[in-house]
Amino acid sequence: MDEFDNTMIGRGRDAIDMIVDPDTFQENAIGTYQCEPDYGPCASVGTAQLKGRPVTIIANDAQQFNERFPVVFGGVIGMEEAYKMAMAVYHSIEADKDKPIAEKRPILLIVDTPGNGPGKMEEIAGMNKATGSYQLALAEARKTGHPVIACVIGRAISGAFLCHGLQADHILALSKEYGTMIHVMPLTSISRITKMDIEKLEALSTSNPVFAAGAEFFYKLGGVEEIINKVEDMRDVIARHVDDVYATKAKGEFEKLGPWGRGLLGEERGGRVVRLKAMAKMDEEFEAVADQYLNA
Amino acid sequence: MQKWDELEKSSFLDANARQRAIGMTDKGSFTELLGPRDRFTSPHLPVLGTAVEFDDGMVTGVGRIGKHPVFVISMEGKFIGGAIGEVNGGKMVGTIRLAEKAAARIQKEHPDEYAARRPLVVISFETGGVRLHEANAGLLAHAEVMDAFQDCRHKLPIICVVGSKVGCFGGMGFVAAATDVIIMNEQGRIGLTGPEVIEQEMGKEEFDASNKALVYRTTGAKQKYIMGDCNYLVEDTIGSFYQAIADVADKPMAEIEKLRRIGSVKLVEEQMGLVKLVGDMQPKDAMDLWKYYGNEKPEELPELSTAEFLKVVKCRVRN
Amino acid sequence: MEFKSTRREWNTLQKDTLERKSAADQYVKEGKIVDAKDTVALLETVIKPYDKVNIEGNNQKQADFLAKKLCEVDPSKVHDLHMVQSVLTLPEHLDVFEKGIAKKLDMSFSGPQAGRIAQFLQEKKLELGAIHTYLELYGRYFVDLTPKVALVAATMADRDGNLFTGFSTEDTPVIVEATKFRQGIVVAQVNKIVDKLPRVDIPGDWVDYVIESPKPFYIEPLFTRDPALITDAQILKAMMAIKGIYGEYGVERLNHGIGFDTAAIELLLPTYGEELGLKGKICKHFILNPHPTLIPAIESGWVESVHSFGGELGMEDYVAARSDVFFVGPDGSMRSNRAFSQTAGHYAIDMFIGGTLQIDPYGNSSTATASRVAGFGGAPNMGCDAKGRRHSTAAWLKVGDEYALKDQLYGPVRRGKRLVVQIAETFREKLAPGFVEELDAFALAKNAKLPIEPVMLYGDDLTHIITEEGIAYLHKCGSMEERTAAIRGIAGFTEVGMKADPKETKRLRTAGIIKTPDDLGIDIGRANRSMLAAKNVHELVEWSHGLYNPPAKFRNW
Amino acid sequence: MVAWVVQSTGEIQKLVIKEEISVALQTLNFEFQAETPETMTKEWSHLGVTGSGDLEVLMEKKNLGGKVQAKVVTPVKGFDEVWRRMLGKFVNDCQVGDVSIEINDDNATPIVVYMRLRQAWAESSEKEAE
Repeated sequence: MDEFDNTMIGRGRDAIDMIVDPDTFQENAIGTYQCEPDYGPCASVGTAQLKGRPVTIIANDAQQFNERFPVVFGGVIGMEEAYKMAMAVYHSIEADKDKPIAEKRPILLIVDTPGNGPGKMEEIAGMNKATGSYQLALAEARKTGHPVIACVIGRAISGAFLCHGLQADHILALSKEYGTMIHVMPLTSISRITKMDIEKLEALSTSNPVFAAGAEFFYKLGGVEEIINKVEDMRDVIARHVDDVYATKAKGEFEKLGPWGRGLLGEERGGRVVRLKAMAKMDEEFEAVADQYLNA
Repeated sequence: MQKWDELEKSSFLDANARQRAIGMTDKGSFTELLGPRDRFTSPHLPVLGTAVEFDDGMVTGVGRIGKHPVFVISMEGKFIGGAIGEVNGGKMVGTIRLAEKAAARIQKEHPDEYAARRPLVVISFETGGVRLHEANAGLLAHAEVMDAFQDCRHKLPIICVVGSKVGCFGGMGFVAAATDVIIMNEQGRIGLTGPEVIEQEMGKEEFDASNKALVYRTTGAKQKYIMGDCNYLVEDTIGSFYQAIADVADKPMAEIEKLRRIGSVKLVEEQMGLVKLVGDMQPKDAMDLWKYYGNEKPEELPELSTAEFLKVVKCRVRN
Repeated sequence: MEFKSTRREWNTLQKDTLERKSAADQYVKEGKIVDAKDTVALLETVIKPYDKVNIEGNNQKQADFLAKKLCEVDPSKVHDLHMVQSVLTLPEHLDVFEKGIAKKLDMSFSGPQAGRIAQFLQEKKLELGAIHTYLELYGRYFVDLTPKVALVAATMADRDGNLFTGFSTEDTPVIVEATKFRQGIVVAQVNKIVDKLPRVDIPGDWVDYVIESPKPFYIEPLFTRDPALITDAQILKAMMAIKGIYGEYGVERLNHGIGFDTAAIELLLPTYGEELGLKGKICKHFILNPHPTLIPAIESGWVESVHSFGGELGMEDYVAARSDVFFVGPDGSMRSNRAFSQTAGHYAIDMFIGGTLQIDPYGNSSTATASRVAGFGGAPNMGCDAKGRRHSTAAWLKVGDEYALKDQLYGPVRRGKRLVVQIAETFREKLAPGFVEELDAFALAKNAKLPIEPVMLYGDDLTHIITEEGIAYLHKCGSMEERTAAIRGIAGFTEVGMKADPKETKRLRTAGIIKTPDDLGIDIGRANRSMLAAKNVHELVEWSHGLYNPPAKFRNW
Repeated sequence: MVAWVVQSTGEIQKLVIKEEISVALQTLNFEFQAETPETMTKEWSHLGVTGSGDLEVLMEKKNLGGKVQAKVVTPVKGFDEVWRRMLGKFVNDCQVGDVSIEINDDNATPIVVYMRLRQAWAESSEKEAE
């Protein structure tokens, strides 16, 4: 990563410090819940203050490795990490369950992960359940009223991004000058599989962002709400989005947020235009026969 | 198209997505939505020189089991490995949303009969996850599906069916895990990382992807059943899947909730217990766990027929 | 008349061997046992530059440990070897050339290493003697290509060097016999050294050293075809074969080439064959490896005997339990033998049927591609009319009676002809044409400087071609012109087929030289997977009553 | 891919050939007229999957004055004539008329095309399912 002097890759903990109010991050503590200190070491969770408001922090820690699960290091989300992240979310919900939406604590995801644990033990025990449970927890928190903001500071790769990022209300990303990577697969792999020249693929990706790697393409698809051009701005931009999301939820406009909201945004930005037409046509076709299924 | 009665007797594994969709609902009840005649092909494949399909590799529609409307999503593994792109991803999300809206309407129009008329979503997974030709759109669609699942929670059951050659991997692996009920035949597989990638990451000595017996022991239906991750292990006929679905259709939601593996603090704690066991035990092979759960001769389990297996197998006990 | 007597020593070969052996005594532990760790030293001692050396390479079992160790010898001590071996499968078989240990090669089949052979020829790392059929190469072992040192593989040995080759005997007897009785040296790698062998396949007197290899020898389930991958088009061709050839000629004794086409035929015997009433009339005696896809036909009583070139992984218990059908030793395990099976395949069968890559308008067929020196293995031994054959059978006579050239070639005497059948789809996967105006074998001959094009089956031996378009009964053609027209008539939309004259094709149909599925009364609509007696490997296991134990890579449970 | 090529000098040269850059899918359109055409009984029918080496066929009844229109979408280049002949053979063998045929192909061999067309035709002509 020499080419990016100021990259945030591998610096999840630094990012926490740069974002939250100074010296407010209490690791492993969420409400009354206390996470075991050495559990899921490649994820860092806890509570901090953001502009005087408590927030739940869920970040990758690429400097650690999990000695029980040898494929989990460098920011990989293993089973322990995913369940730890899920618990952080569930206990945030629990802590604020009696509070109105305006007081439900924001959940901030600091994203720098290359993937899910690709190991044999992971498959035997069911890695899919671990990442799945974290996503369900985030979806529940979001629908309960917690603002969930993801900020991609480094790598947001494929399934790991799905798990840690794509269930947020809003997704933000540092610009590509920071070496930020958002993709399912690098263009080189796509080139190998489709047997197409990388130059041609690059040319195609400018007009169609659907397979290209990079935050700017996700932006066009509605997958990234806003790109943060200066790392110093992270804190303010995140805080602004927290306010935006509170306001939207206060109006009950949940559908403008989260994955569904990103679909609408994608269409607005001209990135994914066929899916909504397809769904509208499905609705229409169902309506024509609905009676025989709903009132049989 | 084959007659429904013949479909019920035929192999789920060998069937195509449309045959499965028709056969998982009552005779003559299935209406395809956004079928081939709508010609909603992927707009992204042609520029990459890749063949298209009129239904974009996914059959979606609605049928009935008794009075229950059944919203069906059936993936076609023969088309680009069943991978998810913009259009078929949209079809998947659209179908789940239709089910949720239908549930609301039935609540309103037939409040007394909701249990008998409660809709269900049935998803036959046959996919490796994201379609790389339109990877970004495919990825975003996965998140939308999880979002839509959460909206259906406690209202109507989402049933995962895996009985195909491709199995269910990649991002769709955790989508499957997030459903209420999982039904598999012996040939079904669910996982996150495919065997080739594990081999690449860990070396052939640790995991030989060409050793299919090993692959099935790791992610196959019998393993999932022992681990409590598969609720119904059925014979490989479309009719067996239909029967299992019909069984779920009439169960109260509270009972269906008990079939889940993730989705609440309690369930996550339960899974954390399993992860602790695995971390302590460091199993080299799924059979180590089978033995731990009381199967004296784990090596014999793969050889048993489904019926024999169900008779003798000892599974992880869930609280 | 004056007789000139030569004054020379008459036992130099023996002396040389004894010298080498006494130098190698230091490595012998007990009886004939050498420790695996001393293998390289042993080989450096008993092998001298320019020796003819055989590494046992079979279709299945491989002397893989010895092959690996031969690559580790010091090329300054051991070099310019002349490798004489039937099959080159392992990378090590070519590495010895790369490392300068070996120079010359005589072989039969190279499979996965075919590309490298072409490359090495070009780079002059390797001199090619000749590409043989198995029987030719075995023959030459006893004429001018006798190995000085043979590195063979067996399942077990005892301390005295007796070998148990068990299920996969394959080439071992012919290699050892040639080597040992011309004063050579035989080194055997075995999976296990035991006190008592189940049976003796090679007497210990013929073996000089045995080495227990750290891992069992590598074995490939080469003849296993998963029924789940059989296509409708293959089923159509199989129906055509059974009705238009097997049934038509009453073929009782035969060999099946490897591939999905023949696997489909095997799986249609208990269904379509039964429906046609052919049970007991066809497919009674096979010269064939134990194909798992033959299990349903055996179990439903079609097959009386099977003799095998080699074993097939997973079929051990099934074969042992069917000793009425297979050739099984007193110990209960099968005895295969490629030399005998090839002999039987050459003389004692009435039909060979197999696939190919390319057929030209003359009926020559070849599996060669321009950049791969692959060889033929044993197909040409069976895929030809055995000119020395003197016994008759009904099928053989019927083809002979139909043979259009018989009067011109041998007048009024009655003589039969072997059925030699190629089964091919006009286009293979990725739309590679199965019919071409010029075989790639021509380009290969030029590229690799071969004296003759590597043709697998010659046009004059070929009696039938089956494609999805129809069957061409080539032996009924009276001239090259007619034969070419018949081939074009079934070559579909390939460049060869596009040149067909529809009128001529129609005439050939009337004359019974071409028969389409319609002509044969076969409904294309019935050609689907529901015709198969077993649709997947699991069903083969069921047919076998659990005796077939498929290798892990063929399982989906 | 790597290939071996013989030069005029007899030398063999190793050539590294770049895979042909695939461009967009291509669409082929054909029209056929059988001698005594009959149309299908159903309004439309669909069969098959665009799997590797396979194809899907959509047939629709359409008033075309007895003609057949066919549209093929395929990634394979250079087989236009094969498609024309194969579809022509099908139309002629089955005497098809007033039908629009649409095919999505992924490298199907001619026999697979022909078998699928025959199956689709048989299905489109059978009585409505129960």
